[in-house]
Amino acid sequence: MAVTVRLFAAARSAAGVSETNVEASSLGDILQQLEADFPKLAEVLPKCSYLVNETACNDKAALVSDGSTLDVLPPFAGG
Amino acid sequence: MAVTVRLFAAARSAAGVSETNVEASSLGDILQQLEADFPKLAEVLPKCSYLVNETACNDKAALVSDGSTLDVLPPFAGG
Amino acid sequence: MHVSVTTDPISVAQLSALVQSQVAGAVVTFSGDVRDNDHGRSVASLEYEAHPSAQGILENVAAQIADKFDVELLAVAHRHGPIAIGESALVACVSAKHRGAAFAACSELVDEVKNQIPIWKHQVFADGTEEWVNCA
Amino acid sequence: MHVSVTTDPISVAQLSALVQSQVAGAVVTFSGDVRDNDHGRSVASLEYEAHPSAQGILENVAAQIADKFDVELLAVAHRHGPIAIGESALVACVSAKHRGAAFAACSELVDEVKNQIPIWKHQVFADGTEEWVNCA
Repeated sequence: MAVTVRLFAAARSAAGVSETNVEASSLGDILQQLEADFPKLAEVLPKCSYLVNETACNDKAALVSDGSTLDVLPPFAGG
Repeated sequence: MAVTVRLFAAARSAAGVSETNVEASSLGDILQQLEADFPKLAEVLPKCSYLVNETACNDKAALVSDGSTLDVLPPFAGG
Repeated sequence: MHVSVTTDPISVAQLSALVQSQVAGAVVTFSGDVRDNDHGRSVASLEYEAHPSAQGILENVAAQIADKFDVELLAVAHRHGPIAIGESALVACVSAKHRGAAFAACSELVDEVKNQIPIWKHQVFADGTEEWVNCA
Repeated sequence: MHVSVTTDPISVAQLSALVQSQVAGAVVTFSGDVRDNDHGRSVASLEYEAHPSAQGILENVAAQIADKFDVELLAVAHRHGPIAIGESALVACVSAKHRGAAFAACSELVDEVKNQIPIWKHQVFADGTEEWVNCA
């Protein structure tokens, strides 16, 4: 399953890219693959929340369909 | 004891004057005299607070010295 | 700390400029504006009357609030005399490092001004009747 | 109800004009301004980053507050991109018939924006170090 991953703020800074592609089928698998590709993400990902196709999804076992977009959102700091 | 009485807001409206003089020795006596001089004050005075020479005084038995100024303050409505 | 009881127009724009501070991250303002209605009745005009002690009492209230809360700067003004519908009668502005203190201080400042300031409000209604507020 | 997530400058003056109402007796405003210090460290510059969903989420938050409290009008704006020290990052303005509702609604609006809006803050300190706030 090909998933487009969009990285924001501290996650983008840690990875050094704002977008990447991952082959994996569950949210947990995607995150493992991201850490393998970008080791500095290991510090940030445990603090993040996730959107799959613009809907909140924080269950690591959730399956992600082919062609989906995953947004990696570090802790908010608005205001 | 001659006391200068200053009437504000609803008390002035009820009395029709902003200042008057009263001969009396206690706060209670002054208020009785005011009601006698200005019958319409009877409705307002029970709601008022008082300053004697710019200091709060709401004890009817308090003696008021000659030459004092009594301010009659209806309920506040600032803001 | 800016405190005034005045017959001049007052505004949030004017007072909030007096509480700007580069260390303060939060500014909360309140404006109490003259309404065209009160308890369902249409208000035609309105006038506030201030006792001569009002300025001093407003200064005391402002100092109490500045002591109680962790605020940077504080400004408060109460207008008296005739005030047109829609204009401000009371403006309070507070800056603080953190928003919690700014909201709490501004809210309590307004409450205490309303409780303590010797100012009276006279309303004339559209039907020609009138009242001294809180004294009907 | 005015809601915006924008890179343009935002101000209380601009947003409070949008909540004026002759029936509303109380206007409460909040401005969250960029500070020159954070936890005792001197801040040199600062930038906010917004997720594309930020506008929609801010609209939802504003609608929740408008439903919950007895308010007349509400305006809220969050700026992103680089913001100079002293400028506003978040402005919220609420008008209501009564001050209690205006203070409560404005305060809770700001709290909920801070909790819910997907916006991030990047600070560069005077010593050249930098951080993503809440993610250090």
